[in-house]
Amino acid sequence: MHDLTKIQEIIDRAPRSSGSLIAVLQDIQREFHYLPCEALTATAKALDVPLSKVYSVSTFYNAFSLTPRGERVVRICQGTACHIRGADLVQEQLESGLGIKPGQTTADMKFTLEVVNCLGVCAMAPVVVIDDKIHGNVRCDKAVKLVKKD
Amino acid sequence: MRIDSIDKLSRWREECRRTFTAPQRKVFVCLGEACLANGAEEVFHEFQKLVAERKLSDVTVESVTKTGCHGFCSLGPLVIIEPDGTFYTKVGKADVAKIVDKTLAAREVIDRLVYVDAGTKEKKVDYHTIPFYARQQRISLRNCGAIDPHKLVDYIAVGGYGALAKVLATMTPQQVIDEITNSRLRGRGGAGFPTGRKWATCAQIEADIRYVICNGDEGDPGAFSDRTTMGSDPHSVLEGMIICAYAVGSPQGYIYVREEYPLAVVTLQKAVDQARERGLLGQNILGSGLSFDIKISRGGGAFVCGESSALMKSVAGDVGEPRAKYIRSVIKGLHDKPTVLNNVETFATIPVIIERGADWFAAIGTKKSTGTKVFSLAGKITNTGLVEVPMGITLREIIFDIGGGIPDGRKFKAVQTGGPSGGCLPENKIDLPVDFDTLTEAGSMMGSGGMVIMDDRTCMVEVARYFLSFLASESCGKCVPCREGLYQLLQYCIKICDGVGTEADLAQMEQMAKVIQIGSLCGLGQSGPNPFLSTLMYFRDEYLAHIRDKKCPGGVCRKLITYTINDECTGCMACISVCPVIAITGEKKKKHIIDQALCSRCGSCYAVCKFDAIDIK
Amino acid sequence: MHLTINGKVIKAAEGEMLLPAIRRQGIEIPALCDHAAVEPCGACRLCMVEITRQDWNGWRRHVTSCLYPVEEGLIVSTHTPQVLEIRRTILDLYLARCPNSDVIQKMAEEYGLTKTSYEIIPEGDNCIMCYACTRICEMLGKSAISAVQRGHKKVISAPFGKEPPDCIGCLSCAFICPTDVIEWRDQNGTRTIWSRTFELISCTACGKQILTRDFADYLAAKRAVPREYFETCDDCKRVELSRKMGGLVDLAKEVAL
Amino acid sequence: MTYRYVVNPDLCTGCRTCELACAFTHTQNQKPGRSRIYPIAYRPDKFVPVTCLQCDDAACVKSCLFEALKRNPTTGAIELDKQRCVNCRACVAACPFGCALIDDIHDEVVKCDLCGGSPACAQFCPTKALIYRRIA
Repeated sequence: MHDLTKIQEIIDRAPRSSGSLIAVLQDIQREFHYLPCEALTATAKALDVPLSKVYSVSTFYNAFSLTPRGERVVRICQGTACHIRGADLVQEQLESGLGIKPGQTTADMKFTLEVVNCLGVCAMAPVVVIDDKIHGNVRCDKAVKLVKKD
Repeated sequence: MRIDSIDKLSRWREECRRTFTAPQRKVFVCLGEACLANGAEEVFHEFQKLVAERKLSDVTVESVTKTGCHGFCSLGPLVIIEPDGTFYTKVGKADVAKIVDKTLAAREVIDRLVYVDAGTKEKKVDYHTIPFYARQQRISLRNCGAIDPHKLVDYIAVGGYGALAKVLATMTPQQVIDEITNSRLRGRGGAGFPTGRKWATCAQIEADIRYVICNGDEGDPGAFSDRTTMGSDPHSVLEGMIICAYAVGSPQGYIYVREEYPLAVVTLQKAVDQARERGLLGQNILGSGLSFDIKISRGGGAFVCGESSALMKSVAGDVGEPRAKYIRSVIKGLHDKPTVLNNVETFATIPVIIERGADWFAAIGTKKSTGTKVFSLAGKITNTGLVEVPMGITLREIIFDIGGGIPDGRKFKAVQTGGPSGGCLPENKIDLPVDFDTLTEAGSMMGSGGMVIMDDRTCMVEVARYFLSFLASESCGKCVPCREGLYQLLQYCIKICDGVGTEADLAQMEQMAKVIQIGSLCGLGQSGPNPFLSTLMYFRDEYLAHIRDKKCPGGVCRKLITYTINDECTGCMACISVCPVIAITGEKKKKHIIDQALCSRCGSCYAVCKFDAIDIK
Repeated sequence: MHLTINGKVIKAAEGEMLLPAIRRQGIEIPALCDHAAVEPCGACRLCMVEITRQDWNGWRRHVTSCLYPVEEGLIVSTHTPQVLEIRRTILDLYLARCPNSDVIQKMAEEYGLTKTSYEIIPEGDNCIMCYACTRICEMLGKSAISAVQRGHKKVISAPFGKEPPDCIGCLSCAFICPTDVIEWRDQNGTRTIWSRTFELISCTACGKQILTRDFADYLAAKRAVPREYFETCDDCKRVELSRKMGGLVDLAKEVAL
Repeated sequence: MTYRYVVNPDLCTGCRTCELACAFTHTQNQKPGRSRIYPIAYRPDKFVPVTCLQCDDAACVKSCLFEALKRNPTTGAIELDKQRCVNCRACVAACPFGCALIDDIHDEVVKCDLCGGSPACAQFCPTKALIYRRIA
């Protein structure tokens, strides 16, 4: 079970209107690295928004995840520039190195692999972001080492 | 201290200017995203530490300034020493002591850190002489890399909020609209709608409230100019929005920023707080009676939210599904109220137009596309980064003169402009002038200014596949042509990449592409087939090579290529260690062999080989 | 206000959309997501027509008639070759997604299609994503179900794919669905829909069941319909009425005597 | 001009002509509809023709969440807009007199609409137990 008071605290910070929905979900996502079911229910109630809408919003936007994520989130950029400069190879190496596909989390809950569309750091393509640290010019043979080392 | 009159602002500006220009010499450390990722933060702290220790006569701790993105992202971390313009590239923490002791203390240039032109091998110390900078004319990016984005005083020192003061003191809302209309500024978000006309329409509609929204949802992969502006010069965006609010009569504005740009979100929020504290936002701005406030609205990561009606739904906290815009959003926008939506670059340009006049601005660029445009250069190009150039400049000038051409001695093949909604232009279109109409006529578009350059090792069919797969997964799913059509188009494209496509498929694809263009509800679907249609228009032979000859001329499509090892192989084992399917065998210092039955054709070996020993056929 | 539809000048009311104005002329236009009870949404794109105006100098555009308000002087063509091609392609795409839907098959046949030219989508069912169900649910004030995910993966679902807490079992979604894809079942005094089971109110006199307790409670609360009205079925209420009226007749006679 | 639909149970013989008239008037696709009127025996030989009373503060109108039931200002009848009706049956359950009905043949909800101003039941009633007359 999650810290319901923490969830409530986050909700209470935002104005009580349906317009705050995305912002509240983003804050919850930032705190828990995913959106726990009870958080969605609490948000719906507090902002007086139908639960179905909260669920729609949380499945529509890429920023939200409804399943718990690993300790470390590895995001591989698949923007055009990264794609042209071999992001596919890096992704494959990471997939085989971690044994998971994008969107999945390793069984030991250590790593989650995600694909993002563009982080705007195209000058350093291909780019891998581990937690919030950007790694540029990632060579496919170094990608797994990079993830496992730090 | 609240600045509650225009007089007070002038006095404060003098004060800011004195502080800003006090140090005789200044060290600017670029803290843009790319430089940051390469350790610019450490470089900055090292400078602060060492400068404090050394106690130089003309360089103090105040001289060390962190700035937003300077634009030349491929060479970061960048350090610029003014007023000489000394430009150091790829500066590491270890280099700082040397710079302080030699360049700062003894005015010696450190050769190793100086920019070397990739083509001519010429060294350039002063960045003003580097072609990448020399050919630019910076209006929207005027302060990027020149001020600390977190310091409002810096923005004030370089003349910030001067345009706002001018507007409030000397112009009526109608005069502001006229000035923007006369500048013939067109929206920088992509479609190029005349900004003045948009503002005028919004101001005319009877309504109890109007909104101003800044679109910072730079969703086009490969474009990063708005991120830079928001993160490096946030106040110019705010100033543009306040001027707009005055012109159309709006009390509330929103800036919609992508969550993928966390630094921009933080910087903008800080800027809004600072402006509010000083009375540049909120009630009775500069004592003029104008009240306007701005909220930052973070996007949730959906490309479709760059579309105006979807963006407005997202601002309102809803799923970003567009609506049919038979009634335009300037008339019925956010909460069904008249809304001006412009993008970051447009707003950042406004203050300059106001200060220097519509005629000055309209004289730049071409007749129908006035002013300058920021382009993000990325992909297979030597100088990746941001450039701002007058409209009408040719693609060749941007890519070869400013961008430094294609690296690794490879050949230019195509440039992709306008993001997923744009198109790919081939070499014979490279002398086209870059403006809204010419690009659209050529089957591409300006978009938000992304330019991804592709060399001869790029497969255009695969590029189309990439964009279709991007768009199919970013489609909101509301209307059928986009949801089902783009998906089916992608399936055909995959078939062709796999070498099992037919010419009949191609005909069917063209037919459905046209229906998707006409039949889709919003811009995403209507422009969704563009990457396919433009690659087909200019690279039909590549499609046919995949279909008829089962060959991928770019050497990319896995089912149509083979990797083999040639005699250049030194037996370094690098490829063996990287091969994910263990298809390469061999001993140290002996030529390796790829087992074609096992090879998955991923290209990892090719990517790591330092000796050009891997052939692709 | 006057506009021209397929060459004939017709009258229409300000604020009206094109689709009803066209249909009033007896012109058939296919539409799957259109329903009078809910706001138009433009999802199915089948009602597309071509429009132009005298002052557009030959420029034409295609719009969904369900969402385009009538305009003075508008010239509408409802069955141009291009319009027909758009409709045919859309139906073709639908056939790939919902190959087993009778409604789609019938419509597609009218446009000369017997089977799809595309690969059939394995995970497809008969849902055409017209949003009729979610719109009607929102309109009645519950929004128990919604469209989730996006793009090609978009489906209509209850929150978390589980029993929807806001559902009242009214069946409006199932009844409005043009392709009858929402499953429900009444048995042993209960109704099951969206995997949630509701208690049906049994007539106190005969046991006949019409609606769920939750629906009755909702109507009583929201629309101030006396709650006791729902306890008896329509058949028994008619008999009751006849008795009351008969009683009055008898009473009148007694008084007269 | 105002008309009123008047029922005189005393004259009703329970012949059910009204039912037939109603069903045939509401024929769709060559199939007669469900009758909106029923003579019901409240005693073995005594009948009352039961049909919609077009109540002033009608429960059916209140219960319809989609505004499909509206009063026709000319005839005074509460009419069902079939385009808007979703078939949710709220009105069937809500009507205190059981006069909104489910037509199983056409799978829809039906109620008396006074035939748009000339009710067939009254026209065909042989004993004038049902009359539709001008009152002003």
